[in-house]
Amino acid sequence: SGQSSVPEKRTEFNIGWSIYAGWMPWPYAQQAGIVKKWADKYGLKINFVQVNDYVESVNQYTAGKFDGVTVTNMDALTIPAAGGKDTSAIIVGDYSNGNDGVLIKGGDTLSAIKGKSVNLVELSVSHYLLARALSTVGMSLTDVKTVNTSDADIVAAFASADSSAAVAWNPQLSVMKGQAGAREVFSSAQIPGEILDLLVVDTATIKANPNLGKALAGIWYETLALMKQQDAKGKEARAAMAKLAGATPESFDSQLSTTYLYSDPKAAVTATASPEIMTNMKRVRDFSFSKGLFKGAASADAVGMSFPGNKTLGDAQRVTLRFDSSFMQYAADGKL
Amino acid sequence: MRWVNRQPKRGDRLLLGALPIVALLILYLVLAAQRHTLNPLDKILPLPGAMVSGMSALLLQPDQLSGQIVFWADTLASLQRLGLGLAISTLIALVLGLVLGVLPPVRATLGPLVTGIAVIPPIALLPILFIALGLGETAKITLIVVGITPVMVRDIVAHVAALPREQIVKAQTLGANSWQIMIRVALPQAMPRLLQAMRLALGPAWVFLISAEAIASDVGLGYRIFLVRRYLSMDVIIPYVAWIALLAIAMDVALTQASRRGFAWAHGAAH
Amino acid sequence: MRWVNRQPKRGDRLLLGALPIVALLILYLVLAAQRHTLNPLDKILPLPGAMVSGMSALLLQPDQLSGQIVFWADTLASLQRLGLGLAISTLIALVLGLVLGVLPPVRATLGPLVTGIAVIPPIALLPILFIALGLGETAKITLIVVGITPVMVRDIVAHVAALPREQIVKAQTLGANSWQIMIRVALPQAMPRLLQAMRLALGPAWVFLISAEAIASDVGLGYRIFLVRRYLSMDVIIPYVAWIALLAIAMDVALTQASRRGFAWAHGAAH
Amino acid sequence: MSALLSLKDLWVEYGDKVVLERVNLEVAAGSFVSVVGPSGAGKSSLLRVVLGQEQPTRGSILLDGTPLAPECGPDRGVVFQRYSVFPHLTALRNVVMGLELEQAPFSARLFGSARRAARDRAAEMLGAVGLGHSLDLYPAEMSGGMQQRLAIAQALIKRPRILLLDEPFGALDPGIRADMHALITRLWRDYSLTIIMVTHDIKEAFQLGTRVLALDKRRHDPHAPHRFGATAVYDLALTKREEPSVDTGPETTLVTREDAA
Amino acid sequence: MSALLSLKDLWVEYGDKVVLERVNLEVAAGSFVSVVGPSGAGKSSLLRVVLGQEQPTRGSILLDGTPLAPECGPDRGVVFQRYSVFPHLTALRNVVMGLELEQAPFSARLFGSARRAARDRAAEMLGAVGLGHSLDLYPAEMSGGMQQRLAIAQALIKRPRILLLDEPFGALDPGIRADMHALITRLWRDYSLTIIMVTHDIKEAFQLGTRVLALDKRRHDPHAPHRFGATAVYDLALTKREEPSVDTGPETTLVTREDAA
Ligand SMILES: Nc1ncnc2c1ncn2[C@@H]1O[C@H](COP(=O)(O)OP(=O)(O)OP(=O)(O)O)[C@@H](O)[C@H]1O
Ligand SMILES: Nc1ncnc2c1ncn2[C@@H]1O[C@H](COP(=O)(O)OP(=O)(O)OP(=O)(O)O)[C@@H](O)[C@H]1O
Ligand SMILES: [Mg+2]
Ligand SMILES: [Mg+2]
Repeated sequence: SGQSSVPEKRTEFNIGWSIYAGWMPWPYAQQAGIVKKWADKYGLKINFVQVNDYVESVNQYTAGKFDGVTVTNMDALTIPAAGGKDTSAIIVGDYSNGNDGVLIKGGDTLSAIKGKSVNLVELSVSHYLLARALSTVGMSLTDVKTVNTSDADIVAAFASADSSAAVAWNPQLSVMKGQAGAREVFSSAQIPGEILDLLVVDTATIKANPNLGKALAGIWYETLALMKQQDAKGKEARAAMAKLAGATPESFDSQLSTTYLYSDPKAAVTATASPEIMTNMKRVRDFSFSKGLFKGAASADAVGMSFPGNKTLGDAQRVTLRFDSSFMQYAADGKL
Repeated sequence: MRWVNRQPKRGDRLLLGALPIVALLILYLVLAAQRHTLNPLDKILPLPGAMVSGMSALLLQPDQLSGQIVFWADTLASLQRLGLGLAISTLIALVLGLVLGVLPPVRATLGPLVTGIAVIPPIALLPILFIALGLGETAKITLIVVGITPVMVRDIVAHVAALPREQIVKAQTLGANSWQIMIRVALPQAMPRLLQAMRLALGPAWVFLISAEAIASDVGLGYRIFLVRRYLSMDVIIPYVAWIALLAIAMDVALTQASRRGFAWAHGAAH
Repeated sequence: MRWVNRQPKRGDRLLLGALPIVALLILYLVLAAQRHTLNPLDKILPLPGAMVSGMSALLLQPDQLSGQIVFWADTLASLQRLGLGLAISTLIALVLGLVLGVLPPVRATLGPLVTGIAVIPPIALLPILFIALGLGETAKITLIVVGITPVMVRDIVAHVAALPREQIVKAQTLGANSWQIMIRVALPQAMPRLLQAMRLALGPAWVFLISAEAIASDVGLGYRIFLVRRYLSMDVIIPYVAWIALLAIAMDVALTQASRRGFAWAHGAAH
Repeated sequence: MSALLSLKDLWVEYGDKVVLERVNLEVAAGSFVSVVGPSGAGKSSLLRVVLGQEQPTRGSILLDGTPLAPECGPDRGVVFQRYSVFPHLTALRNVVMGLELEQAPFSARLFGSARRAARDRAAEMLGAVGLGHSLDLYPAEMSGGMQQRLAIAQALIKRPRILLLDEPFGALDPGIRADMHALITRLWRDYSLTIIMVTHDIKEAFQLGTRVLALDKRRHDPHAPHRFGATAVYDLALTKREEPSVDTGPETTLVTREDAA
Repeated sequence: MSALLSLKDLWVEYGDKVVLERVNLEVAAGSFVSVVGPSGAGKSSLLRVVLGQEQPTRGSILLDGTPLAPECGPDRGVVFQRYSVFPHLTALRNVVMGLELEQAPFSARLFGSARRAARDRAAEMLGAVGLGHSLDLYPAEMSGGMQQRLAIAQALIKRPRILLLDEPFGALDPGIRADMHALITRLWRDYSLTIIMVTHDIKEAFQLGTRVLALDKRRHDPHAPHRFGATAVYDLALTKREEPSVDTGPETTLVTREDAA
């Protein structure tokens, strides 16, 4: 399997996932038998493997241990794609609509952040969010001091008296917001669509096994439909997801409220084909390049991206991140 | 009577030993109560009541998927990993400790390598470890083994190499070859030290277990601690840590007893 | 000649010791070359060229913000933390080791507490550490200290408590009180063991340092490793880990030399 | 003659093995008691108990009429059978240590002229035991006999009231042994020490001692030899006709006293 | 008389300290060499060199005419001055060990009848040294003299061609010592061993030995005593008139030979 393999037909696949509001449908689908149902339909076996550490799950995918992984758009670009692994984003699941935020203690506005040291996971979407936030008030990253803080420890770190500002995502964000004196001064709701949560798979694998994409799309939209129901069944599904995430149902619901889920495949297809996604990816890409994440590349164009309708960004000869809406399209057309 | 000569009696020893631990518990309660008067919602130092309710879900409700009680499932999974890791490390430490300790050429050849491995922080190489071994049990157990074995090996090597030269000479005059010296002279005398090395390795072993479970796992004491850490659920973390400490202390006592029972000659004070 | 009697000469020892390390390096190169023929962009096992270019930015270009060479700034910051942590731990281990080792009532009182602390994985209680000590250097150094001290203390206590009873008796017949026994009999004989304990603690100390730097930091070898781990930059991680190993081995050698120079009586073979 | 040390109905047992049983003994101040007896009889055990290193299972020990504190102290010096000196100190420092401990309770080290004086005294004592040229050797660099003499020097420099010697001259050649006999006799006389010495050399026992004590089992169960312990089976007081002359051996008269048990 | 062992121009030095210088010695097969000399002269060093535990700084050692391999082996048995036995084995197992090592090269343990036979032989040997009732004691539970006898039993059971004894009877009382003399003489005669024994007891040296060797410094620099080493200053061959009788002491004639150096 993995990046080195010649395309081959296979029937068993491993998908890595980690805990995040927008990705909880996957493990729930596995638990509820939805995965098995769709996999059986296409004669496949799909294993969803939990990785507690998000970065490790992406690294494992990059190293070829997983056929697919749940990942943000920025990390998909900077880890596998920049590393030369041809990757296809086949499901654009949601965008963060407040799930990421900038918090400060002892201040009401974002400008109060000037000169503070900010705890965040460096080089992650938090870093990007901070850069975007600062640009809205005419500041840049040089106006603050960033302190790399692991996502597992950021809640406790922010609780310490030493920390006066932080950038985090949910579920940590929601706990941190609850701390005395903490205030959210910027959130991803102010930059909708720039932080996308995806399911990506190895391009060669999906080319050789299109049924995998169909099954995954089937799983995803059936699960989303179920969890969107405002009845007892929907509630039960969400409660199960909360439990899988180690959260209470209430806190999970509040996390969902700041997640814009593309539960309608048509909307997802439209978003993936829209010009905004290219604008957003260009922003993300330029930020990543400026932070040195395209190892040794001479320009931000070194890593090529492609979008539906044969549009490309960057080096068209070296496209390694492909937004592929064909499977979402099948779902939209009801052809699964 | 000089303090160096005061040997507390068995009962007194237990009492004395309990003293500072009870004092610490009381200190915790006072601090927690203080924080709660300031902020009744404080999550950092939960009161016992909060811990009870925090734990009750994990202790009483079986998991929907597996039907198991989460707490026991975590304990079992972690103990299995720890036990396997510790067993493998001990075996390696014994074999390498004897071979390196008794045979100078082997020590010269492999000693520097062991030192090198001992000082490389395994968690820095986690990506390679997980990529080489996958995310399953193997990788977790390997992390424990890689983490604690080198220190144990070096400890046993030093102990065996420091056996009185007379004993090695004596064994040879009795006709022993290198192999026989290893199994009849070095092995039995290394055993009490090995148990002591296991005791000292218990702490680090738990650290590595928890690190491994923090990264890739879906059950285990360390997994649970890292899972709820996202919500700063100290009401679960503290009981879990206390439970880990309790398990570790039980193992420590068992190892001490094993050493006293099995190798009385090493414990009786000679004169 | 039996293997147990073969004492390799100094030159041969160096050669023998280098052998397995060179073999490992060659193995790495072969594996890396293999992976690169399959996928020229492989990131997992970078070739030396990639490491050189990966490191060159860190080694040659000063950081825009601080104006320092990143690599040296990282090294300096980490060594400072490690040095401080190790120094504090050693001091605590020596003092507690002597007091607990020589005075049975103190051992009975504090021994169980030390065991308890030794087996509690400190990384599980980080939140409490942060609240108590903040996020700065103090917390990082404390993590190292909490991580390595208990093992060192227990090691020294065991060593001191195992000093021949005759020596303690003899010292008392020469008029020694408990304090004098501690500083004139136990202290000097604990010193070589202390250096040995420091050597064994080096590995774990780096582990805790890196863990601490992974948690909240903006400079340091562990910080850099965890930062670039996000992007699987093994071309930086591997040189950094090699550098850590080199530093640690240098410290190990220095400690061994210090022990040989300062405490020759403990190393010469008695007969 | 006041009893400096008296043992009353003393038993020493290890587990169910009886080593000493019903030992009753009065040691007068200034006496030189030689203890003889077969190997394994319990001679060293007796010394350990008097030293305070071990507690008797039954019975009591009185020093100057008051029960002995169950610990050792500077009033009782010792040379162990397996002569043990401090391995981390040179010969000179091993001997100086006793003076330092006494004079510097806190630092346990001497400086300046006190230090020089202590070193001189220690060097003199080492000279007396024939180690004048080995001041800077560590015990590991010494021969067996040299270590034994070092242990003797270490014990003698403190001039303890009671000196317990466990086969102190066992590893010495006749020439040096004679020197040591002279030395110990002189110190015993000059500082009126009380000495209890275990020896296997009967001649030495009679030559040096004012009293010879033989430890042995009185009863013997061939099937369970551990059932019965040893006790003092002979206790001979020697009245020396003249000052003991070390070179020619003493001329003594034997006064067999009542069996001590 | 063939020279079983010959030392040629042997020097032993520790750093700049000369311990033995120019030692030349031929030991015939079947002889019993007693070595005497002052403490620190280098007697133990000589034994260590012959044993193969240490290498001489200069000179060579030939065994049966061929240079000695620089390691020890079962052809040479030893009882160290500080009698060392294996602390983790009981008395019986300490002695059985020699038989096990020989008969079971791989497992180093015996089973079944071989085991019983070995235990019987070991128990018999322990009985001969007077430890018949202490088979199951660990060394730490034994008195000094008992440990020494255990070390002797351990060495004797192997009946090595050359037996090196360093003050083997130093910690024994006269009664047991006489038994041990008889035992060693019997084994020496029955198995025609070659024995080199260091002792401080001149009477013992003459009583047991067929040859007495005195080690001492020939030259002496009072300011730098380490400058000169010891060598064989006397070498007496004893022609025993009759079989040595242990109880009464031997009657010997002394044949002073040319100085060995
Ligand atoms: N490791 C060493 N370093 C320096 N000198 C040493 C060392 N080992 C032994 N010596 C010296 O070698 C000399 C001879 O020692 P050896 O043990 O052979 O004497 P010996 O004749 O057996 O004396 P004894 O009758 O007291 O046992 C001694 O003077 C001793 O100081
Ligand atoms: N820890 C112990 N456990 C069991 N028995 C012991 C222990 N220590 C000593 N003994 C026994 O006590 C007895 C007396 O020992 P001790 O050392 O007093 O003898 P000793 O008269 O000094 O003999 P030696 O002349 O051989 O030195 C011995 O039989 C020994 O086996
Ligand atoms: Mg004794
Ligand atoms: Mg000697």
